[in-house]
Amino acid sequence: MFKNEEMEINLGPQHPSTHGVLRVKLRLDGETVTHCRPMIGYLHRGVEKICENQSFFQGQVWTDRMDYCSAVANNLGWAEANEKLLGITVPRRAQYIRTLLNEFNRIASHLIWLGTHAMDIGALTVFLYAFREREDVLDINEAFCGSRLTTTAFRIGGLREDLPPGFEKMVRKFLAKFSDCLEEYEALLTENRIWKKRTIGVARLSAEDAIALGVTGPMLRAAGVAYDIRKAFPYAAYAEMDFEIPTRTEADTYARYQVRMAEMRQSARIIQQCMDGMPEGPVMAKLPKILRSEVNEVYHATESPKGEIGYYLVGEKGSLNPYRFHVRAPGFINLQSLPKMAEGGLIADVVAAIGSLDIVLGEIDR
Amino acid sequence: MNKFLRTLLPADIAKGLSVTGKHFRQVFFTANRRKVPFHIVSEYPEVPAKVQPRFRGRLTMLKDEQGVIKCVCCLACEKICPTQVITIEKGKQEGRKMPYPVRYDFEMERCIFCEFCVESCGFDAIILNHQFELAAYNREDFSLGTEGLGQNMFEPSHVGKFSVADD
Amino acid sequence: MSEPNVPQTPEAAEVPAGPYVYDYKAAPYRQITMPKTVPLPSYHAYVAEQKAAAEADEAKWQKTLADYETAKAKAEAEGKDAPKPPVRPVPRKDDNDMKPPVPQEATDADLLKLKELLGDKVEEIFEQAGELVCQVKKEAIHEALAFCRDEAALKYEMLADQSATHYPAAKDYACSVVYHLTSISRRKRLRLRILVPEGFAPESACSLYPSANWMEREIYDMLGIRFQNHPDMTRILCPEDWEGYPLRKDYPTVGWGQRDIAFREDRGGMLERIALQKAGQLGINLKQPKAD
Amino acid sequence: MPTPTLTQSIVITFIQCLMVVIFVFVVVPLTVFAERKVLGHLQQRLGSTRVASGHVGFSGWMNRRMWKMGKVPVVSYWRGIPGLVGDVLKLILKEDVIPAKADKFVFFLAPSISMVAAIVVFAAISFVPGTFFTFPTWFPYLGGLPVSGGISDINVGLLWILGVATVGVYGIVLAGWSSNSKYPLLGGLRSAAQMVSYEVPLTLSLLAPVVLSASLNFSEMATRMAVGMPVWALIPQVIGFLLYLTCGFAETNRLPFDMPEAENELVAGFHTEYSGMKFGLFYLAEYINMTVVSALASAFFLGGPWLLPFGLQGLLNPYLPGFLSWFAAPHAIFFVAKIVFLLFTYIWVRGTIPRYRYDQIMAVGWKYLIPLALVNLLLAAAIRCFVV
Repeated sequence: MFKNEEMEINLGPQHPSTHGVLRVKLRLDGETVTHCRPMIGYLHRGVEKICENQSFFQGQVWTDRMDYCSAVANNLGWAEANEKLLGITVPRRAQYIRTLLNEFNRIASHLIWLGTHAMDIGALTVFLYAFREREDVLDINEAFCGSRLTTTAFRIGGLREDLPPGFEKMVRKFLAKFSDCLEEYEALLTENRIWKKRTIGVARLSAEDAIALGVTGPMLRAAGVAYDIRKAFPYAAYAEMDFEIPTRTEADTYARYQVRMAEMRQSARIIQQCMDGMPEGPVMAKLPKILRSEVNEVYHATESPKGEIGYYLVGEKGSLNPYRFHVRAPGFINLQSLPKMAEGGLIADVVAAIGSLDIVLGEIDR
Repeated sequence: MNKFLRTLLPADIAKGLSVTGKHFRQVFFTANRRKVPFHIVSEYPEVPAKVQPRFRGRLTMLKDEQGVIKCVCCLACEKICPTQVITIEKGKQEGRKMPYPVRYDFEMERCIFCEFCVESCGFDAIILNHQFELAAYNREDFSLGTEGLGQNMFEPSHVGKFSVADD
Repeated sequence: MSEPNVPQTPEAAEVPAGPYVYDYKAAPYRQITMPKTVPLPSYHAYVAEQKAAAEADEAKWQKTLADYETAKAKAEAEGKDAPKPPVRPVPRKDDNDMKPPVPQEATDADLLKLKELLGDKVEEIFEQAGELVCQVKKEAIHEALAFCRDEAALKYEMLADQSATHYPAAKDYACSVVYHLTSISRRKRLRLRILVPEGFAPESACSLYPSANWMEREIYDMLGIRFQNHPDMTRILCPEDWEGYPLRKDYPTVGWGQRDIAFREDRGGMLERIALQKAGQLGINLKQPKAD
Repeated sequence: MPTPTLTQSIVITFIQCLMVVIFVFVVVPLTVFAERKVLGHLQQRLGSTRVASGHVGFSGWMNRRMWKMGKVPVVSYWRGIPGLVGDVLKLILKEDVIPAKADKFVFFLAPSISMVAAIVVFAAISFVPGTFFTFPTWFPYLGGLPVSGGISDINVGLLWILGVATVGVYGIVLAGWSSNSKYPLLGGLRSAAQMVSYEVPLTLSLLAPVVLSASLNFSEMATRMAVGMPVWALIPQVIGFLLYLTCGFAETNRLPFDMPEAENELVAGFHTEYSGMKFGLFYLAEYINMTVVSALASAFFLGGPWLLPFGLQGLLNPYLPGFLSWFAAPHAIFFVAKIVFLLFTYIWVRGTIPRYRYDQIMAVGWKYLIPLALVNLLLAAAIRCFVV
């Protein structure tokens, strides 16, 4: 008379909290998830193939459109990988400006994460407050490179232009108010009993599992592994910056929240140092008119807000375009850990887990 | 006991309520005033949006003081464009030594506003202007050029004329 | 704008009303310039190349000298002025910040340790641009990965990235598969590389590094390399019934799945002209009515 | 005062029903509008300013003129109001899609149940103690007859309200089931469990004022509490009040307890498959329920139609002349003001705190709220025995 049956349910591709076109096939026993399988590819545009067929210079616009929430970080990784492939040294001032913009981008990306994650869990207002500050960051992007989201910020060998007039004022204004704003978000979330209940102990991913699954970024640091490429393999001007790597050991959603909030504070600190210690000099290296590569292959990884973004480039002798262009997208690798986090939890925890992953489908599907 | 009391008294929730309540009060009493905007939204079509000086908008061709197109058909922009939206046809014009663009087509619907074309131009013949309201009703309205019906690369009036503020 | 492959702009009457249909069978639907070289960085190859280049240079110089000698002798015999003695050309030095990195001999302890552990299963070790590269035999990749992960002196805990490249111009292999390992505790990176011929299925790294799961699926999806003992060897980004492997060099960049070009209204035929021209540039063959 | 005949009383009741319906259909859209505005302000936005308005008609012309003069339009506060009309029109005119495999009859029935259960509750709520107004003698047929402040001032008003309100859960459960779709089914299941478990602490927390005032009758309770006791139940019953508000949030499926429609997990929960006016009915029912819960809270804990506790009402009560009481009716105004404040609280809370998880809701309900409600009831009894 009674039948015990598991229900299969599709979370996505169109769903309010899968952050794009992610589809997760869930098998439910009541509300408990017994099986979880993420399915991706709905946003696949063949960025790697396109970049292989375009020159070194043109590839940047496609990196903007991979992880559109952190375009500057993608640009930075792309520029540095190309510079490594071609053997270019970048002037120091350009390095500082790159660092500065990258940290602004980290703040913007984390703010988007904070807003959407809080909204997934039901706190509507944090979303708008987070976007309020993100707006200022986008204005700064616009002032520097002319575009807000798809920045195309850097060039191989440095920058296109120096900082615009009035830039420093904008930055200082932002820094002056930012810590107050962070406190505002924290007043709404950190102590809140419901927020704590929804996040503490939810979607745990231990350090061993995280390393085995290749998870990087705040996800890994929330598990207690202080692995940050900015410190481990310093690039741009990070070797000269004084900052900390925030870590937690709980490895749950709340720990990831705390790590990201602390990272935003550290980013503000780095921006302050960049602004104070900005060296004078050119912003572009001396380059030949046409960039031609030698036979070479490089893998260059940088710390994007989501984790380790790596570019694997193969250069052909005398060629104008990369022979192979591969992106190690942090979201792609991090998303592998979703079944590990979600199975055994409730369906609401799947949403929290997806939120704490901070995925952007543009870079996962590429 | 302490924990029990903390559970019973919703101090954390009251803290959150005070933050949102503060913003409510500020916005509620200043919503209709222009001087002290505690709200962060701008009333866009009525109050025009401001862009930064380096903003990358629509591609526009420039003319020199005599009203002659500056472009000399070096095809640099056509080659650098990542999405191949520019098509140029070289030609001759009487009384002009440099080549003259007989046709300069720009398919705006595929343009990604990266400004590579402007960067590659050695003659300062093109710029990206500050126009960002780039909506139109018809697909062909996005094909701009130096010739043809209603296709104008020189003025920002062609697209974006459907703004609410204008009617 | 007069490329050879631009089709003749047809008369207005001849052009079909559209939409243009992409014709698969009628014509070369793609223009793929297959790579002619094998850009696989390798220390041996580099050394050999340098040596060959030096020899060629030397030979050329000798030939120039010989030519000079004969010309000089001839001039002397004819009683004319002697020609100028040749000057050996010095390679031009560019005054810029670009110095492409070249492969260098392996000196890093990790590479030497790997060489020691794996013996003749290692095909090559070298360093380039500060990166450690170790190419192993394709059958030994699992063993090599196991050493990298478990050996106390190596301890590469994380497989950061796995990727593959198609080399259609190579003779005895078709693709290379690279494994980028990261040692979090020792702050080091290492690249393992295998060369895989067509149809060969290398051992999957999933049992050692679970993160290889999706990356190997992606490699299968994009380049068609299957992996043995993989838990779930299915396509990941493309649909399951997709034909071909997009990141192979023989896969067209335009054509398959290209949207048909159809304009609702074409003022003055300009868009049509653009479309035809673009199609010609991109190598799309648009079906046109027969002339008869 | 003449005694009405049966027909006359039926007509009067009909008029009262009409008044309640009008009240509901005025309050609900205004609540929706207020929700947009208040949520907007909480989030440092302006709320709806231009939905289907601000650009058309006279107000549009005026707005444009003012913008051109460089001023923010004075009427900008109300610029979003016509959007409500647009919403209603959209809901009515929208195509009504019924899933192919749905149980058509039940699918149709479910929103009606929700709506009816929500609106019938008002039968026992009295907005004004005693007579609301009297028909003037020249009035045909009904001249000289009094109209009381509630449709039926029955002496088990509370039981009626709780009983009828519980029926509302059927609407949600049936909607979830009959859609024959997975997300609605989950939503329906959640709501069944949630509403049943929160019914208990809700009732228990309402019992405390009943114990204090020793009556189940609505107006009597309010009167006794303001005049006889003479104190608002809020003052001895702070815990009870918070308890009741919490359970009220849960009963009306509002954030933090909006499990059945948890947008970010279940898309739209039980009404995922509903569109058009069927969805509109659910929407209406939710807001009516909010109003009911606020009305009950104001009646039981905030002294109902009385503005001030401790008998101070007597000083303030102006005993307006009869002709003014038609409009001024301060009791009703106080009552509505309290409801409005509580509705504001609803929105305020919605804008501030996150959502519980399903199992946590059940844990909170059974482990914390029910014991607390029992303790609170004991407290009320003690007050009743020893203080009053």
